[in-house]
Amino acid sequence: MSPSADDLYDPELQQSVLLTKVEWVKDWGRRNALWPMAFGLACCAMEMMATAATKYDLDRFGSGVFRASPRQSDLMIVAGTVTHKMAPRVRRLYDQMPDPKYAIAMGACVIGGGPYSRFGYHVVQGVDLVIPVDIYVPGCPPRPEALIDAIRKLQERIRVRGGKSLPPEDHLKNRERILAMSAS
Amino acid sequence: MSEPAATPSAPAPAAPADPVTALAARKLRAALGAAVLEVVETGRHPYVRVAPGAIVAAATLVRDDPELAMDCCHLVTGVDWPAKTPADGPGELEVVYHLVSYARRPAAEVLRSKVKSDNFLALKVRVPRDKPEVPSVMGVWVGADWHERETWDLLGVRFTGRPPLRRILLPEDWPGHPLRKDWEYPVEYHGIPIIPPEGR
Amino acid sequence: MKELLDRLVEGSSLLQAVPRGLVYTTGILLACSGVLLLVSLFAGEIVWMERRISGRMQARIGPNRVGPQGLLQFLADGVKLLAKEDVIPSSADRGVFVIAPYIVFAGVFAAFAAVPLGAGLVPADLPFGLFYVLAITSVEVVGVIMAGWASNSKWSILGTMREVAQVISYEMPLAISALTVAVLAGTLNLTDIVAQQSGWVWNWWVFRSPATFVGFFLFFTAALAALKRAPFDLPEAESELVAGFHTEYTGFRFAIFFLAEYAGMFLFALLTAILFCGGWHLGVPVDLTSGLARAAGFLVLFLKACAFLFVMIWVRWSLPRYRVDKVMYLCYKVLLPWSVVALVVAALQVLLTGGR
Amino acid sequence: MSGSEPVPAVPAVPGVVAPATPPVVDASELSSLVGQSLRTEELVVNMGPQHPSTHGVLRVVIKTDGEVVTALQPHIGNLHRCAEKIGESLPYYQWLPYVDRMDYLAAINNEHGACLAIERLGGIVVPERAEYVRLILAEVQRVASHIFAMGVYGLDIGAITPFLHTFRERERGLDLLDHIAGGRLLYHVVRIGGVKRDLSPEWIDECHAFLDAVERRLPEYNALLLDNHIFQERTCGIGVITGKQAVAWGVTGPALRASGVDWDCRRDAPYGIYDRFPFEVPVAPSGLAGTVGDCFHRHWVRFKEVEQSISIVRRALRALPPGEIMAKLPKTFKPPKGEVFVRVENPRGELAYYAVSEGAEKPWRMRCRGPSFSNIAVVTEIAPGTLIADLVALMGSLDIVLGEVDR
Repeated sequence: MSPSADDLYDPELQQSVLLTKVEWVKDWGRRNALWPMAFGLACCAMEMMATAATKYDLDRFGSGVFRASPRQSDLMIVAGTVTHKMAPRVRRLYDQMPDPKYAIAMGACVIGGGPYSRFGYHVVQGVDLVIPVDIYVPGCPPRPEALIDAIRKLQERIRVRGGKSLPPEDHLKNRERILAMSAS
Repeated sequence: MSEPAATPSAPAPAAPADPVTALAARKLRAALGAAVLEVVETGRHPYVRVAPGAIVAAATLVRDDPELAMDCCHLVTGVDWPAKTPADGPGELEVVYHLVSYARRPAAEVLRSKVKSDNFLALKVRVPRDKPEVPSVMGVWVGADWHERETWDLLGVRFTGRPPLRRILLPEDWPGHPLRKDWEYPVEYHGIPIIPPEGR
Repeated sequence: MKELLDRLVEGSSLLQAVPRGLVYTTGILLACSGVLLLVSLFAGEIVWMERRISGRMQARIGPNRVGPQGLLQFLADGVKLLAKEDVIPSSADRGVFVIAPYIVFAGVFAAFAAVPLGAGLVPADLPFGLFYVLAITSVEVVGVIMAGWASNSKWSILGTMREVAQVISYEMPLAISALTVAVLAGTLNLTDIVAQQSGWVWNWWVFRSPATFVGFFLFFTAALAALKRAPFDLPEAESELVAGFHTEYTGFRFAIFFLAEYAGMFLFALLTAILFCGGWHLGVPVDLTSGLARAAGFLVLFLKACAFLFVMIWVRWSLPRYRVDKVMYLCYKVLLPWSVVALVVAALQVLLTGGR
Repeated sequence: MSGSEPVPAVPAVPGVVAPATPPVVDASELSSLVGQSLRTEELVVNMGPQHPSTHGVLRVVIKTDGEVVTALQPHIGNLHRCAEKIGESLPYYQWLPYVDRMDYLAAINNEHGACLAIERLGGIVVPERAEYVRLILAEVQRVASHIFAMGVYGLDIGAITPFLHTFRERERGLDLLDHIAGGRLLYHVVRIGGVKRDLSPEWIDECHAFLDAVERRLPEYNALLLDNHIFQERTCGIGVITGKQAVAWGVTGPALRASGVDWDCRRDAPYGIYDRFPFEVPVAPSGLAGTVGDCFHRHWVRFKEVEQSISIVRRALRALPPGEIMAKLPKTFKPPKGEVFVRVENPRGELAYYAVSEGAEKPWRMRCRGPSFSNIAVVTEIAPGTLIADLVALMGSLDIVLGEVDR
């Protein structure tokens, strides 16, 4: 859960026009300049490229600047299957991104292992076991329209709930859940 | 599966013998004698099975022979044949070499006659499951390197006489060889929980 | 600048009470901030221009949601970069890492001090303006070396090595081809160079002599390379070196690099217009002394610069990238000899015709 | 970046522990690659798994002397999705969607191969019309895949616009397949015993329009890439794979033909009904520029294959017979005991399936040979001595898909 503005500031402080205005301007910038990391894992990466390319043109929303360096990106679109070999690297890339940062889990594999969740021994059953995830996009692979919708949703979320990124340990609660499931 | 593999029970009547396999079998028998353990010349997947110790000699022969000229190792793979009952011993691991010849051009009449595998040959080797050691053919076809590493990674066939085998697909500390029939799913890998197949 | 301030002080009794030094300092500071603001804003707008033009070239649209036609996109980008976390890698050389962007920034922005934006619209009308501009932009390389070295990242180092080799090499053809104009004009003062190009279009330096005609193309090509624009964008070649020397930079510091890059584009587009294409002269003989005409002159210069910016963008999005050794080949075996030839021809022309 | 070694220590996040990675460079392996010429002051650069030009999650450890690559070691497996284990664990019918996901740029070709293998195993005869539909879809997919590869190669070389231009036409191809299969990228439309959906007359018209569009655009792509001076400087004579090396390493597909080996599975070991559509197999030398086996020729072969595929599809659309599109199959499909090895020509090279049946509902062993697996292995021999920029050009020209390398 991302802390909303109510959790962050006491009500009196929130009355302060200046502070809320500054926060508003910051969030306006954040949501209109979500630079994704050029980070593709598998099939969904092709659809991510299609989203950025001719027909769908993610650049319209200011999100077309795909940065190769995680240091300069705000948004990690985890597109494709995360494997156990790749998981620590995904985490590391996420850690290398500067705050505030967001993650979109694109595709069934990233959400919960997808078609590979049952017999795919090497597939992580959901990237939210590794990094905190803001938005989930189902599909195998999701259509570009779905990814655009996810980015719009993320923008809306930043507008409504502020631009703070999720706490870095957010993924641990999913781990607890899965461990409980396995134990039962 | 320790008995020699029967001709596949094809619905069509017995297909004609595969010319390449027949030729290779003749030449291999002449050169290696008793090391040629089994020859299947008909059916969908003709092959020649040789003793594990003779695989490098057989590979060199089929590569260097001008009539066969199998200059490319298309695929090296393995099949796990565990014993059906514990009394049958440890079972066997089979390594299959699929070879292709680019030097041996398929003649036009061969193509018309619908024999579609004119430049293709399969060699097989069987080793016991508890001591799966096969001499490497990397010296014969350099392209076999990664295929052998993958076979080691997923099936645990140890190839000898080559640069040290390292896992290629899975992480170095992965438990076991997943394509073995008796391999069990881990419950956790480096802190990331794995729900077993039964749980999903 | 000094005359302007003197006139201002004489006109106002309030200002006469203030010490003259303070007036000068404040005036200079105000002028500098004005130029800084103007250039920064325009550099941001170039980013927008680039994204929209590339969109057109690629059958896309480009940013069009933030503000009218996406005009405020660069502001959103800027605000976001300012609000980002400032990461300094633990293995980086902190001090150098922090200073480097400012040096790059200063190198580019200091050059604007001597670039006239219109008749009399120049913060410091240096008699050796051209020399100053070419010299001060070289400082940028120092900043890049510092950035690449201090990042302690391998991609940064590789990018820096490429950048230094490339930019230092290309400064030679750049300066020599600019000298063709200086030799023929007989001055290094940019305002004077523009003043000599008044009147009809054929008075522009690019059309006045074969030497400057060749020099124009050499200058523009070398400027592309000095700016690290495609096809010479090796130092930050994304498909090879991730992001080159600024791989490890985040947020505000990265924004400064970004801004400096685009301000550099604007600078060289202006310089090309000033040196070769008549500056603020329209190409028809009109009087430019009145106040309104001065403003129109500024607009003319601006539009010319935009035309060159468009060519830069056009080239960038059309061509593949050169390889590092081919870039060096192009510099030392093509551009440099030709620019020397152009300079010699210009010098001979001065000798034979007595300067005019 | 994963690419840059010195990064701040990752805060210890409970729950995610990095596995003990092997030493980045195996000294013995590297010295065997470069002989005795190892010098001091060489830079070990870790390229990938997140790097713009590794086409996914390939990780290449390169040793560089300045900009010159002295040795390199590709590390694969970051996308190992256990397709073979899944193949053993599921009935034959259910494995097909996984086949799509191996080479996600050429799903139809993959399905085609897998279906051929399983059909040959079970002795199923596919209706005539289904064979035609398969061929048409496979070739449309090949066109889409090849123009995508051409565009992405431009991206590797540093030209961004060709990529978006090819994407425009590729989108039309994807729309075509979308209309048939209901998915843009992964289709599962070629099924065991036939195809799922039939081609409608409207679809055929659309397909003609798509082919015309691609044909019209090909000169434009060439103006941007193949005929471009800088492109030629970047690719001619770079990353030369000789015919002998290509054969020894098991390189297949356009890369093999670019090395001058005249072999195309569709013509020389025909499957399906490819023998009814004779076509010209493009083989280097092109007579344009460069040396045989270089990056330029790999790109050129792709471009030529697009032309050939367009002609095949046109002829097939004209000859399309009426009839059934699906053979009658039992609910539970149990092929007889036996094994089969099938090769098909995927846009990236020769895709092979080796299936072993024990007469059960599930296969005993399902092995897939991804062409990119062998194609990328050759880099270890070719790349030393080139520049980093050339390495990018070389890997891009091989057009690998990591889903297929790792499976």
